[in-house]
Amino acid sequence: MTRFLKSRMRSVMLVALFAAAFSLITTLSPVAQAKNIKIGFSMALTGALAGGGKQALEAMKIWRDDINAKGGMLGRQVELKYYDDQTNPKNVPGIYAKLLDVDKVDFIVSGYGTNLIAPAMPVAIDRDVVFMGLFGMNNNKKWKYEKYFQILPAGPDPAVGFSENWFKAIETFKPKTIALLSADAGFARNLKEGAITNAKRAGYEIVYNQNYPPKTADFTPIVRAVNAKKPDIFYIASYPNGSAGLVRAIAEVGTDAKAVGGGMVGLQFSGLMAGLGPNLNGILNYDFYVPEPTMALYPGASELIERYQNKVKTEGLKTDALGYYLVPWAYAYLDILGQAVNAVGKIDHDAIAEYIHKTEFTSVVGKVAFGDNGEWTTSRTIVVQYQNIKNNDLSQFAQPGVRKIMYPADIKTGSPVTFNSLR
Amino acid sequence: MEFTELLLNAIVAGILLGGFFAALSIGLSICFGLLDTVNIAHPTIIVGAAFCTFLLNDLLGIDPILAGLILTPVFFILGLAIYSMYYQFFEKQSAEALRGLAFFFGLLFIAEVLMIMAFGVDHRLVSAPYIGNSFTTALAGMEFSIPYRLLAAFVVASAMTVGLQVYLSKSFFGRATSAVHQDGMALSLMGVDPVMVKRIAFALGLATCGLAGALMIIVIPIEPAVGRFFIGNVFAIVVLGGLGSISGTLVAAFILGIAESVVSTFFGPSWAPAVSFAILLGVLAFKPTGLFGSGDTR
Amino acid sequence: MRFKFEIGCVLVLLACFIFTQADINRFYYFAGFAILQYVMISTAWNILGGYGGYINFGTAGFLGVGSYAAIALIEFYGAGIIEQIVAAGIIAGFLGLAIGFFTLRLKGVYFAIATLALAIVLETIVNNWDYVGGAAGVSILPPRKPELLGILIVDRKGDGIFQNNKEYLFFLMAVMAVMSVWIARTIEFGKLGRGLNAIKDNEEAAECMGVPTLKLKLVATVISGALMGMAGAIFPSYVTYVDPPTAFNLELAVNSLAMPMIGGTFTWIGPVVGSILLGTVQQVAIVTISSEINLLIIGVLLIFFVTVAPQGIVGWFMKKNK
Amino acid sequence: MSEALLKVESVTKNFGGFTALSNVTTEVLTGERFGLIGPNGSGKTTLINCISGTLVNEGGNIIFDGQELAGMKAHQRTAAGITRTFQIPRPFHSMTIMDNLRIPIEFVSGSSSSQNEMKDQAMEILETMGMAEKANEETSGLTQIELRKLELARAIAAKPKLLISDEAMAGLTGNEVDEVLDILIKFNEAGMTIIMIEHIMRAVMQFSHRVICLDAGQLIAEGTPDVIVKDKGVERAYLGV
Repeated sequence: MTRFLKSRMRSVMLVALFAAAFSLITTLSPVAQAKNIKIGFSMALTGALAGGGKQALEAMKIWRDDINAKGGMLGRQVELKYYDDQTNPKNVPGIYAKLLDVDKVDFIVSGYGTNLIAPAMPVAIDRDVVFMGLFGMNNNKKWKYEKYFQILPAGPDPAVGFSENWFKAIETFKPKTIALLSADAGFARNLKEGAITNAKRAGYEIVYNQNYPPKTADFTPIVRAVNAKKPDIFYIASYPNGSAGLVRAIAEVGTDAKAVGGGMVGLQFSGLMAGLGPNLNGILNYDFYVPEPTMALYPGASELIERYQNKVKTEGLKTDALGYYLVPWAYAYLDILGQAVNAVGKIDHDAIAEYIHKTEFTSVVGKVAFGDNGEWTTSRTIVVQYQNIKNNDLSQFAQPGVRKIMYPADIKTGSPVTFNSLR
Repeated sequence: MEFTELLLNAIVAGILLGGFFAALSIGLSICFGLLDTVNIAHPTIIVGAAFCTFLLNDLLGIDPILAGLILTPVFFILGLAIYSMYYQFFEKQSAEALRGLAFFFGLLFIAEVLMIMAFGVDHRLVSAPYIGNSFTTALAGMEFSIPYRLLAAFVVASAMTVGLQVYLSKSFFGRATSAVHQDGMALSLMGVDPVMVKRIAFALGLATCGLAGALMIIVIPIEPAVGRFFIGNVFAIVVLGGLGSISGTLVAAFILGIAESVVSTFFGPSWAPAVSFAILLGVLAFKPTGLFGSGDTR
Repeated sequence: MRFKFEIGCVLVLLACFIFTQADINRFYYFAGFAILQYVMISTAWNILGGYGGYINFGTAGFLGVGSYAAIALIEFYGAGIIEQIVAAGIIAGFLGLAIGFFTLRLKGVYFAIATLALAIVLETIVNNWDYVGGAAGVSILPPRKPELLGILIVDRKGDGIFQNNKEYLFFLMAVMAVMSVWIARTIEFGKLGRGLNAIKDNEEAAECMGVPTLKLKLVATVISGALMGMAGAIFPSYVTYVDPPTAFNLELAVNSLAMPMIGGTFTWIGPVVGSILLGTVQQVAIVTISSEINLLIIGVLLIFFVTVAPQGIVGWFMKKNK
Repeated sequence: MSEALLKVESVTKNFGGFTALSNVTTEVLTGERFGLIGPNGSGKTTLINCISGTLVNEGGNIIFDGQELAGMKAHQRTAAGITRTFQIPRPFHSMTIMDNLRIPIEFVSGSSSSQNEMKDQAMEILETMGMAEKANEETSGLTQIELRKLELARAIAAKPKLLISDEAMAGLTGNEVDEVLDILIKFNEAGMTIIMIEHIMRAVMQFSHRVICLDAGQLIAEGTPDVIVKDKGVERAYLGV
């Protein structure tokens, strides 16, 4: 073949390839279904946060079925349009652009977690649409976007509000010194910063303040280093891997800290709870919903969770078997949007945002009101202490008495005792 | 006194952690160090074994380490299958290592997806009497607490390494493996089929995944993507130890384990990965073949 | 014709510019941006990996350094995007030089593992560098009305060249991608490219035939690293939120070597073909398949291509047309 | 004959505990055809690796054209005028034969020439070697003798003052050996100094003006071919008695 032909071939091939790539992308435009109201979102269905993402998605499907049974939004049926963001923020802007421009969704809500909400913010702001957030930590602090609302019940200053109740709960130990440890990851670092603020307010001396990398396999050296500082309390902001590793390391090395835990993500998940079993006893941690009798202030939550658990069983889903952690919240952030849209009576994002700002909603997570930056006006993270765990049987965690509520005072079902007294 | 106690505890913990690292790396030391197959999917295959261990433990109540032993022949057969495929498409055509790397990346993704479909994405743990307890002893006025689960990892990994080392250096097959690493031609002249030797050696490398998987789920909670966490570690260990040296791999695993543990104790855990990999870079800068590597750099 | 390729480059850029002016779905800019970014990354990777045969496994390190150099500049004095890109290119280039001195004496797999180690060390450093957000990540607010040399670039009301920041970033990305392809092609047909090829075929023979191997490898690493740094620099503005796991993602290392390999590593067009193909499949898969099957497809594609077309698609075509 | 082009002074090289070269001293004169013989493992290839710069000798000096070579990299030595071939041919297998030759031309001998001039220079050498018609072929289809010739042609393309030919005739037939010898003699007559390492005694004795013999890293004999052939030490080294 001559050189000329070769280069000709190349350019033809390149052009053909470009054309193919372009047409492949453009043919994605679906047939418009004018009738349904479409709610679009990205969700972590694979990757590090997939455990939470899948759980949230099932709850959202339950909400969709509920609202459709009740006649839908604005009298139209609701359809969920979602894509897997692979727990990678990089995929998020493209997904939301696709949802808004190609799928022509009527509303967008966020995926699960701070890191995956952040890259969607500018897209929402750019289109000036209402944006509901699911478990985002301070996502709107820089943007101050008036149409963003977030369901994590951590109060107006989420980083601080998240651990506020925990620090109130430990006052009973009259601590003087505190050790702080956090995972080297976005959410956990924010939690620890908030905890430092609370610790300083309370006048505790910080004797240890470190971060651990997410890939850490053995936590015993860290626990020993903390013990060497003899802290009265040990605040941990960790991700699931680390939470499990730390619980075990503490069980093995022991500690004299009176309170251990605080912001340990993952201890609310079925797999870890069952796997860790009795090693959890004594841990004092945050939570959002536990099967204690006083949680009746969340109307319909326990029925919702029961439906979710049945769904997991009957459909053979590979998601969290219990669903306490995210199900009510993933349901609620859609529910609030649905209520607002139906109250406004039309798709008018300005009016809907205004309505959400001025209304106190009642949903499966109780009464919700949004303040500045779309955060909750009050903090309602609850503090639980693990106790009476006998074995690795999962069903015990569905019963009251295992994760007793220590704070807030109005719903408490127990009082915190020192870590070692429950071992 | 307190400092000494902390330091000694950190070193002990580091050796135990090193044992765990060694268990993850030893199979790769054969596949990559001796056979030049860049099996980037190795940690992910270990996660697969860990999930199998979980099943055996959860459904049948089998002790995890026993489950690991049961899985060993299964992974041996898997190794035979993977190598046959690899040989067919790459080795036979003497393709560059780069192509093999892409192949194993593909394998990694497929394995992850299969695990997600079979087990979901939630974290899994196993229970056994030796998990969550530790052996505590006082020595010269200092207290040592040794978690049984890490001790188990250490003992099993050491036994595995010593066993493999003895097997590879003493048996005919083992010497054939080393020979195939240096000169495949000479081996065929001796009347041994080099492909067969490589296939069995690769399968042997994968067979270690059975036990390594059991140890993994004993030491850490697992989920399908957790294998990616260890890609850097296992390759660093094999290279640090020197390609082709099984005992070098063990020593390198101890070095990284101790480094991580000591740094975690005294300088803050978040610097641990930088220190571990800086050790690797430093060693490579001065001794390009790793600690126990032979002269040739490929 | 002498400058046929250069004319082609200009035409492609013109087409991209017209594309940004047409009023179409913004999704295409996002998808197009991602694909063009991969064109640039895999082209940059191929300069050292394809021509020189040195597998850089630390692509994520160079990209991450670029991204964080950009972030540091934004935090420091609100630098504009062009300054970010230039600075990131220089910093990543120097990084390439420094790394090259340490690791380029290593051969084959040792080099690959050393670069991987480097990426991990860099990620750890960034994790602990709170000025750029540290492990918590950082949000970037893009300027509402960026100007360049006194010309208004982006304005929603239409007074600027582009209506939207994304269109601007898309066009910038296209410029950089075309530029790197041009650089790669110039290297390939020049003395450097031939020297690198000789190194890939047999380094000792190349050295004995008078090729200054270390120098050429260093030059290639610097150019490749600088281009990767530049590709990384534009990333924070595009995604508006960066944390270390994203900036140093394993996916980057996989794609940067998988794409050239699927296309063909021996010529400039290989990485372009590979990244357009694999990049498009990935972009399409994300928004059509919402499950783990997405990853499965990538895995199967990888295995399929490396087994069926060992010389890449371009190599396969050339063989057929021989 | 004129003065020495290459001086090897007490060169020593160790691998771990093994001494590959011990205190070797010799010199090669300008325009000379110099033979280097010795049994397998005697250190022949190690010596030329030290001369060409792919290995670094621990002791002694190597002086080429009046210049001390210590610290110079292999490619710098090539630029200074020393080029070698490899015992097992190492062609650049992804390139055509023409492009193989263009590497040394572009990087050493003709770096200031235009692409067309380089092509002409390469072609000229290929014609001398009788390989002109294969110029645009890939190296994968070459026969053993063609690979040997390519190896030589590529080295010659660097226009060296000193060419070191490492067993360029191993595995060739009698006629082919003569063919290669003719080529080497032709270039020598054009002024190129040549060191030939060879196992084929007939070839090396016929070719060389002067021969040295290495055994176990030591120089055991030096002289004209006639002297070497009769040397008892050489005989012992080869026969192992």
